[in-house]
Formats: sequence, structure tokens, C-alpha cells
Amino acid sequence: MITVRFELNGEAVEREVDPRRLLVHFIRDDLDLTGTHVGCDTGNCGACTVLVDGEAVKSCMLLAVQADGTRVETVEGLAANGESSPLQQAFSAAHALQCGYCTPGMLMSATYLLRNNPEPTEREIRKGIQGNICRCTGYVNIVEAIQEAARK
Amino acid sequence: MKLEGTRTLGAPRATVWEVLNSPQQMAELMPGVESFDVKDDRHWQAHVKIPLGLGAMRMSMEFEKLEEREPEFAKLQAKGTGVGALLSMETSFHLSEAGEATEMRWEADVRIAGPVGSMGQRVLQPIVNQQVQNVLAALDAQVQQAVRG
Amino acid sequence: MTQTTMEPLVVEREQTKPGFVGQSIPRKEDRRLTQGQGVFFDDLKRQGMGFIHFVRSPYAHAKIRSIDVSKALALEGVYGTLTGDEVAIQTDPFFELSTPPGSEIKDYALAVGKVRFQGEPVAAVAAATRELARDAAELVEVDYEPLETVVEPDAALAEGAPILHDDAGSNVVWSGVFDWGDWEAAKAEADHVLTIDYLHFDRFSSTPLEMSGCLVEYERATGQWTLYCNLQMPGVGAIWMAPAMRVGIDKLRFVTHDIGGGFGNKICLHPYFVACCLLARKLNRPVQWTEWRTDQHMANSHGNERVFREVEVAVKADGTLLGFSCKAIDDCGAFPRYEPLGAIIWSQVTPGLYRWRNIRVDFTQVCTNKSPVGPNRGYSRLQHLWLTERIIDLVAHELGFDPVEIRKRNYVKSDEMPYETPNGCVYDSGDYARCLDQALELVGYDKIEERRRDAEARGKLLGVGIGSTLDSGTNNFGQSTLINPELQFSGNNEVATVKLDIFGEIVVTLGTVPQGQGHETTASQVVADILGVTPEDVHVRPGHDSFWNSHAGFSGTYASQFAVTGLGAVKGATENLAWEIKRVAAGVFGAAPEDIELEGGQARLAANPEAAIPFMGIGAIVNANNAILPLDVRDVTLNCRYVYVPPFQLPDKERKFGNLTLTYATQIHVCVLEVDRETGAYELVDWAVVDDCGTRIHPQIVEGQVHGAWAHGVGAATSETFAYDEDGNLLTANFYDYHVPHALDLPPVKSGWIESPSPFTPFGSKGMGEGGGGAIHAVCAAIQDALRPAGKPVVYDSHNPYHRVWELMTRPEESRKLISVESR
Amino acid sequence: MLLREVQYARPGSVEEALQALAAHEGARALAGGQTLLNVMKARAASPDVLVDLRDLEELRGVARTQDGGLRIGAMATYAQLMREPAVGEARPILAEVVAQIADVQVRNRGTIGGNVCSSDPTNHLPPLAVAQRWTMHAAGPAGERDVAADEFFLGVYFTAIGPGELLTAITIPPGGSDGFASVTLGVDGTCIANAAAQVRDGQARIALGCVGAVPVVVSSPDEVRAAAPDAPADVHASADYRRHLAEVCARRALEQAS
Repeated sequence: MITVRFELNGEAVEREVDPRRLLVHFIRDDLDLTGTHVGCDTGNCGACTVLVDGEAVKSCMLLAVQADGTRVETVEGLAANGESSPLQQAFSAAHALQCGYCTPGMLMSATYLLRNNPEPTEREIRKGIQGNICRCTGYVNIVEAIQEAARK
Repeated sequence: MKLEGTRTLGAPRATVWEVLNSPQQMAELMPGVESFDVKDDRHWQAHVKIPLGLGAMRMSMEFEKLEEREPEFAKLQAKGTGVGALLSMETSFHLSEAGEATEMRWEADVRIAGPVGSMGQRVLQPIVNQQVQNVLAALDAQVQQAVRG
Repeated sequence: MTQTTMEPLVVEREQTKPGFVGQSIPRKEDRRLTQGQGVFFDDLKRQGMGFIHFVRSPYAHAKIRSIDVSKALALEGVYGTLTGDEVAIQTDPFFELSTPPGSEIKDYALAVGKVRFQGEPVAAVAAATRELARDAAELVEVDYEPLETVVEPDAALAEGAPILHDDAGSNVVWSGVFDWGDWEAAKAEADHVLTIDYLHFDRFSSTPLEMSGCLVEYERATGQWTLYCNLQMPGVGAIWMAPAMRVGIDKLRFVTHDIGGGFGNKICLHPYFVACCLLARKLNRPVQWTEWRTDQHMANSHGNERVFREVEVAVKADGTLLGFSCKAIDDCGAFPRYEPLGAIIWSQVTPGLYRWRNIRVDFTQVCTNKSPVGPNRGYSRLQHLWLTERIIDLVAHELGFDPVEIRKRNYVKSDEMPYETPNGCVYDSGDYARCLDQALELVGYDKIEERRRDAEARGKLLGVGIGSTLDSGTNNFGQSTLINPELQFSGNNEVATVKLDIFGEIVVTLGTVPQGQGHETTASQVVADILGVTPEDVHVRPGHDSFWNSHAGFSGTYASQFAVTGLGAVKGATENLAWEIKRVAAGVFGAAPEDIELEGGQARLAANPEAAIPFMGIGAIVNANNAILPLDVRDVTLNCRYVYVPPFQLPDKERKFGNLTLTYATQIHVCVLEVDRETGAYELVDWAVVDDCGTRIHPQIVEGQVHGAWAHGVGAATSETFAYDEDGNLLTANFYDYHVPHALDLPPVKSGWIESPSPFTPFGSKGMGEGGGGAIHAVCAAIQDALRPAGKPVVYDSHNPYHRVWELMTRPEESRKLISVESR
Repeated sequence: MLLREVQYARPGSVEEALQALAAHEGARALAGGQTLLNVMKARAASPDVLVDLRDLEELRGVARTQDGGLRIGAMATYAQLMREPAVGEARPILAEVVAQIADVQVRNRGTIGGNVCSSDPTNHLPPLAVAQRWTMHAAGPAGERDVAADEFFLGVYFTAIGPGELLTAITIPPGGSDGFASVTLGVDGTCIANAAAQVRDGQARIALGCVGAVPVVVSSPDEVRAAAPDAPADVHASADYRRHLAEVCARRALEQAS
């Protein structure tokens, strides 16, 4: 077991963790933040996307111990005091989610995109969410929601 | 996956035959053998660790000699388990005299069963090819050593 | 209107005032799902819970000589194991739907004595953590004796083929001939007979992003199992599981909340769930199982793979289609499970969108050493619709007809609706030609030749393709008796319960099991309109719970039916509640219920709106203050359960004839793509889809379903396939090789709609989630069109990755061998 | 998803990293982890110890060399290479190619060193490295040594970086003109075939990926078929089709470079 300390959605976390445990399982099973999802076992689907030190990463391709000393943001951190962010609101308004399973990862990738590129083109949006698989929407309304959020 | 080839080995046929039919010498041919047990003259078992840059791939291999016609033909079966995959390989080789040297014609039918996971097909075939080349190179070396005595 | 042999189904619809139905209101589900507060089964935890990992067969076909779990049990943190031997003692084989030989197949929760596909579970291990469970699973030693493998359906039927199920004695599950009209006469009357030797509909699935699984609690005192899970059809799951487990059906409580996509792939989970239940009982602790992606690809339901042979088509000189005949060989993988229902379900759309009256299909379903199939978005109809579309396009291609004109000539016309098909199904409404025109306009079809020339200048071959499909919704389960006359299934049902609580809250309980279709939202629209409140005033419970007693035998979310059955039940229950509220208010005011109107959360006298009781008052009176009620109103419960039963009759088993579904939505796709002449790689450059699902309850949700069905179709046509090698190894066991389209792979899509209200349903709406696979054919047709200059190859497969396109364009003569025309 | 047991070390310097690698035969360097952790999830390869290079800031630098080439630390991520002005100036093709690798998340973690060291035949960078004659700088118990790209790739998941060694940096010589072409599974997806080309002093050098265990070098697209006898067949391409695609990629890469 190794001690990890990091900042999770603005709060300090300190835990013992088995070095083999992936960050996604640590977040879900040990820290009980279940908004971050698992959709594959090969790092392809992006449902587990979180931000580590401001960068979008797949939390299934990172050991929990590698998060030591970092700042981690998950979907639970997007809504300040329960108030949905403009991006979250845009996802709802544009019907950019159906089952909602890919949504947390998609929102984290989109958050990362908009922080670094506040006025993305459609192509840039698509490139920005290429690492996130959605099986419900064909991405049509997701792209529209991100465009809409960028306009605001 | 069927592989085949011909290789000329610089040694008399009897020498080559001896190398190919000695389980201990065979063990030397294979990459990453950690342990090798001869159960009887037709069955052997080996634990191998195929060295890959990303970390070793461990397999447990069982060999069975299926057929032999000294000094020209032999057929072996190998079955490996581990890494969530099963490897089965049937290899046969024909030895013929080519002057001082020996010509070896070999065939291998390699089957890999099981969820090979993210490694996938795209890399397995090159890995198998690569291991076969390693075995042939090692065979060359063994034969040379046998010649030198 | 054509003559129909069925009794009229037409529903009288009263004029309703404009309300929430028809509006795209914000979805109730979205807040929790966008904030990471959704409740998916894997989010749940219990004290002392064991994690299950299945030991799966690496072989596609092998005898199990022995299983040794001792090393696994010796590992610290392992709670226990389960093997096929235990399963065979503690359970009976699952009920089979088929007649012999398929009925003789023995299907258990774990492999018993033999494995029949790669990934088949042979043992299960439960341990304290997910990691330990997998460690322990690796320590289970299984001694296999490999057997000869059969992966191709033709090979499975051949003399001397390895037999999967010795009990059945054959690889055939079911076979039968469907013969409607007079095919021989049609053939004799034809000016051209087109023959296609081989068409192949490929194997894929919708691969929902959330894996299957459950958390099971067992209560010793009562023998009660509770399964927190994502089973999308619990009613049928219980019918499979309870008898096999030798318990009453109420001993299995299914609870679902949010589900991360289902698409039919979460219907056949019963073998896994039984294993989990047995372990929960054996270990006396909660257990949970979450499938892994690789497991899902290897061993969860695949879509049905189907080969069509000896396809013959009778065509008149003017392009009128008279009929077709073919052999269909459906490959259901190692176990039938939901099958052989697929052997009949295609016949809901027997003629596709076309007016041909003479159709003969010789259908055989066969087992192979591949993953079992199960319903998959467009289940069994998309294979057949693809066939009808392939026929139309190949007739046009070979005989020189325009693909648009030949469709319009042969489409069922809007003024022929309701239209009875040759096998007695009734197409309720629609205007296919108008949908096609609109789709063509959206891609600028009149300018297509210019674009073709432009592409050519860039070294690309441009192609345009049409896929026109039907989405048949609301099954008549009586169709199962056309497969097996002994089965006691017919009709359909769905339940909703609407209550007014003591403090005036309106609570809706559905029988359905939503997986993203927005049922909470659309149900609230219906309720709000009837009760005179807003959707925010209506609480719809998320998910499903058997203990709510708000479900029936066919409850679930599948087969494009919620807008009809689910909302039909909601409407019925709400109307009953409204009547009870009016009776209570009338009792208080000494008026007649007819004098009461519901508005703004109040029941009031229509003639004197000042005289009003808020719903809170009504709830309080009935629940806590009922002594003030007149005696004749005291039967009121304000808790109204309603079962919607569509107006079906038993089909005619002899003729395999009858109305098999209530509604038929339409989806028409036009695809434009460009093929790289040098590589066979192609890019989708434009796409239009026009949908007609009758009255739309929530247009945005409808459009979302259209987008989703489109994306699944594109994936299946281009890069999603479950491919096996000759030894039965799955070659696409993960998202590397099974490539699901991502945002860069899909072009922006232009979608349009028309509304042809169904005369048979409560709102004029039609079920529409599945889409019929129109996108798959649109890609095939566009490739065929694009490759015309490359020797007119025949697109014979539903799945066309780059390498196949390359083969088609470099060796057109190979595929052209598959087709011939006899003209008289 | 569930790895075998593994130990974890987090050295603070290259020296410490080398000590950690030398201390266990089964130790492996963990850079971005975007391949290694995946292979470990499949339990295909299972190192005993992971030596995490995250704190080795000295392995992240990107700078122009005096002769106008580039020296890139092995831990430079793809995302970093896309942003680095030095890359854009000296070898824009590198930024173009890494932008095609996988997706945003992977590019944020994946490193140039990891890409070449994993030596997956479908990777983008091995053919580029060979075509452009990169030099790999390795540190090990016996000191530092340089390996030419030609001698670096030994097989699938197998390079000249031996046990106990660490790839620290890569030098890319000053450019000729470059090209890269691929046919991928989906837009910017896994390569079915790829080729990198460099033309320098009128001499073309083309390296093909995907057709063998290691990049195959040819000087003209016409040589591709003969040079790739063992092109693998898989569900995406037969051996023959893959050779054909390799030839097309070679031609396109060369065209871009010319």
C-alpha cells in the first residue's frame, strides 16, 4: 500500500492505495465518486475522462498512485453548489445525452477543450471529443451543445 | 497461421538430427526458458518467459513428439497456456543432405486461442514470426556448436 | 384503403387542447446525469460484497475434462467459487422457445461438460476486490479437450459437421417455409428474373457503453433475491430464471435505475444472473458482477448474422416488382436463448416498403461456435429490410432503372394506408415517397452529378445510396406461435400507475425499463396535460422495481413501443386518476364529476372556478380525512394502475398470417460517400435522414433516436464487425479492432421529418427507437453506385470495410459471378 | 482493467531511476503509460516493478540543436510536441504526425519515448524515426550510449533499450523535406498501413510501418512489395492488401516530401 495525497474537486484527499489500482477504480470504489464511468478495458471509450492538473486524461490509463500531488477534477466538480455549468446546461438544452453514461467523460473532454480553445470550430470540437465514444447520439447534438456553450 | 521455410545448416544431417531431437538442446533454442522438464522421451514441459520490452510474457509449454523417421522427418506439437491465451503449434521438419550441409525444410501451424486482449492480432503475427526467426538463429548456433564439438 | 382481413383497430381520438405533448421540454433525467449523480448498478455498494469474475473458455468448442478451483480458493480474500457441476445440480436448463430439434438444447448458467463458444463462462469466482477476483479466476484450472469447430452457418448445416448440442442431434434450431401469394405464378409472369446467389448480413452489436451486470442480495429468511441490475426486459428474464432456479417468480425482484444503453443487448442476461444468484445464496453475502468490454464482445448477445441464398426476383419490364423468393440461413451462435423468435420477427416487415405480393422464404436457423445472439436494435427486421433494399438496388443496377424511380414505383402509396401486407400485417400510415423526396432534397440530389465530376477530378469515386426502412413497433407476441404452436404467448401489455399522494404530489410508476429514451420526461408531459398541471409537478420514478407491482408480463423497454404501450398505459392510468379526483371534488361540492375541471393543480367547478380544491386537499381528504366523503366516493384510492393492451388477435398459424405489430414508422436515409480509387478507403461526405413516426410526443427525443439509429447503422456498415477465425477466435474482442465511429468518423447529418399519425394508437404516435437499419443499406448502395465505373461490382455484404471495397473494385468479376438476369 | 500485483517506484532523478531499474529484473520504466498500462490490463505483460519517470523534469525538454536539428526529452508528450515552437520550426511533420495519434487524452499523457520504446508495429513514430534517422540516447548502468534508429527497433514491444537501461532523449537531425501518410481505422485511428519519407540531397528514404515487426526501409515505392514479404494479415487487411496500402502510403509520403 502506498499513501497518495491529492486535491479532488478542490478538497484534499489522503488514502492508502494498492499500487496496481487504476485511478478510475480508486475514484469510484474507494472515494465513492461514481460519476466517472468505465466503458471499456482498453482505454478507447473515454467514459472515465477526468482532468489531472488541468489536462484531460483517461483515468483507466493512470494508476491511482500517479495522481499523487496532483489536482484532479471529475464531473462532480463541474456544478458549483449544485448549479449546472453553462456546458452542462447546454448538454441538456441540446439533448446531447440519452442514457447519460458517456456524458461525464464527454463533459470533461469538452470542459478541457473550451478552457484551452474558447471558440472552437466544428472540426476542432469533433477532434476534441474523438476520444469519447457515445453510442446513443451520433454526436450530432453533443457537437451542437459544445458550440452553444462556447457562444455563451 | 501457417509458416514455412527452408534453411541450410552447415553440418551433417546426423548432427542436425541429434540437436533437433535432444530435448535439452531444444530447450536452448527457445527464447526465455526458465525451467525445462523431460517427462519421458516423447513429452517435455517448459516454463518460458518471452522477453518483450514491455515486460515478459510468461507461458507454460507442453511438448509432445508426434512422429519421427530418423534421420529425415519429425513432427512436434507444442501447447502453451498463459496470458489469457492458448498457443498451439504443430511443427514438422524434413532434413535432406545437401553435400556437406543439411537442408532443413520446416512447416509450422500456429494457432492462438483466447482473448488476446489489447495485444490483438495486429502484433501477434509479427511476434510469432520474430520468435521463429530467433529459434532458427539459435538452431544455427547450436548446430555450429555441435560441429565444433 | 385496401381490404383488410383484420378487425378495425382504429382508435377514436378526441380533440385535445394544446399542451405539453408535442413540445421538446427539458428532460427530467438530465440534471442528475450531467452532474455525475446518475445511479447505475455498478455505482452501488454493500457491506461485505463479493466481486464476481467469470472464468471463460479460450476455446470455441471443447469438452471440459475437469475443473480444479482449489488454488483459487486458497487465495486470501476469495469468498468462493461456482462451477458448471453445481449449476447442473441446483438448476434446470432454461426454457427453450423452439420446437425440435432446437427445443432439445440444454442451456445452463455455466457450461456443463462442454464449451461451445469462446468466452463461455465455465466457472465463477467471488472475492473481496475486483482485482482479487480476477487473480483467483486465473488460478482456476480447467482441463479442456478441444473439439472440431464450426463457425460458418453453411458448414454447420453440412453433412458430417461437428454437432454443438448432442441432445438436439443437429445444428439446426428451427426451420420453416413462409409462402405468401403465388411465387411461381409471379415468376412466370415476370419479364425479368434476377438471381443473386449470395448475400450476407454481418454480425455486430450495438455494444452499449455501460457493461451488463448486477448486484444481488439474497435473504435467507424468505428465499428472496433482489437484483439491482440493468436487465432491460425483467418480465421475460424472470420467466427464464425462476423455473430454472425452481422458485416462484416473485422470489426474483428486479430493480433498475439508470441504464447506460441497452439496444436489446441487455435482454439475455439470465445465464449470468442465475450464476450470481446461486453464488449470493452459497456465500450468504451480496455479490456483484460487472462484465468487462472484452467479455461483452466475446460472450454477450451479438446481432443475428444471416445468409441469403438463391434469391430470385420477379420484375416486369416497367420495373414493377412482383415478388421474390430466397433461402435464409440465420446463424444464432452457440445457444438460441431469445431465438428462434428472430425466425419470425423479420416477417413483421415481409415486403419492406414495397407492394410486391408474392414472397417465399425458406428459413433455417442454425447454431455455430460463436457467441449467442440476442435482440439488437432493429432485431431480425433489419436483416430482412436490408435484403429487400439490396434486391431493389440490384434490380435497378442490373436492369438499368433509376434507384429513386424504381422505389417510388414500388413503394406502398400513402393513399393505400392502412395497407395489409401479403402476410396480414397492417401498415398503419406513412408517405414513403414524400420522405424520400425530402431526404434527396436535403443532400441536394439535383446537383449530384456535378459533385460526382468534382470528386472524380480529385481521384475519388462519388456514390449516392438510399436506405428505406420501416421500424415496426408494439409486437403481437402471438407471432411466437408461428414458430412453436404450443407457446402460450399473444398480444402485448404495459403498465403504469399514477397516484396522488397525501400532500398532493403526483407520482408516476412505469413498468418500462428506460435506458436513455427519456421516459420520465415524456410520461410527465402526458400526465401534465391530463391533470392540468406542468411536467415539473409530476414525479416519475426513475427505473423499474418488480416490487412496485406496476408491470406485466411483457413489461420492458424494447422493440420500439414506449410511445404506444408505455404512454398508452400512462394515459389510461392518468385518466382514471383524473376521474377519481373529479369524483372526490364533486362529492365535496355536491356536484357531478362531469362538472369538475382540473386546472392549475386544482379541481374546480367548471361553472364557478372560484370553487376549487387544490390537489393537496384532494390527497389529504382521501388519505387522511375521508369521513367527510360521501359513501359512494369511498372506493377512490387515488392510486390508479392501468394495463394498456393493444388490440391484437391471434395470428393464423397455418398460413403464418396475421397482424404482428401495431405501428410502422419510416426512416429514409440518403448517403453520399467518396471512395479513394487507390486504396478503397472511403469517406462519408453527406447524409440526410427523414423520419416519420406519426405524432411526435417530444420531437427532440425523436430526433435523438434517429441520430442514434443512424450512427449504429453507419458503424455496422463500415467498421463494426464480430469477425471470427476458423478456430472460433473472436478477432474483434475490444474497441481497438471493433471500431465504433467517433465524432470525426461521422459527418454532420441533416435530418427531416414528416408526421403521418397512426390511426391505431392513443396519441397517433408510433414506436420508433430502432430505425430499421436504413443507414446500413444506404452505405452499401452508395458504395455500389460509386464503384459503377470500376466494373460494376455487386455489393453482397452488409459490412464493407476498406479491404472489401478494394476487393470489389479490383476484382469486380468475382462479385459479378453472384448475379444473373434472365430476360424474356 | 485489473492489473496483476505490481510495485511502484518514483525516482527523483535519472540516476535513481537507473538504480531502481537495475534493482529488479522485472522492472520497467513507466512514462505516459498509454500502452504499457493497457498491456498490463490485458495481463499480457506483467512487470514486477513500475519505475515512474514523472518527476524527471530533465527528460521533458525540447530544444533546437546547434546544427538546426532537435533534441527532445523522452518524456515529452505528444501534446507538448504539438505546442513547442521549436518543433514547428525545425520539423513541423513531427507535430503533424503526433496530432494524429489516438485522441486528446492519450496525447496529453503519451510520450515520444514511450511511442518508440513500445515498438508496436502500428505506431506512428517508428517509421518517422527510421526515415529521419533519429538518434536515441540511452542511459544505463554502463553509462550513456547512442543508438541509431536503424538499430533501435528489434521487434514487437522490443527495442535496443536493454534491461536496466533508459531512453533519455532523442535527437532528430536537421531536416530534409518530410512526408507521412497512413490509412487508418477511422479518422486518425490505428494505422492499417503507414509510411514516412524523407528526401535529402535528392535521396529518398522511406520507412514503412505495419508491414513487419519493425519499420522496413525502401528508397522507392516500387520496392515496397518485395521489401515486405511478411506483412501480417488481420481482420482489417490481408497481407497483400496491406502491402498495397504500404505502397500507396509510400508514394504519398514521398510526394509530400518531394
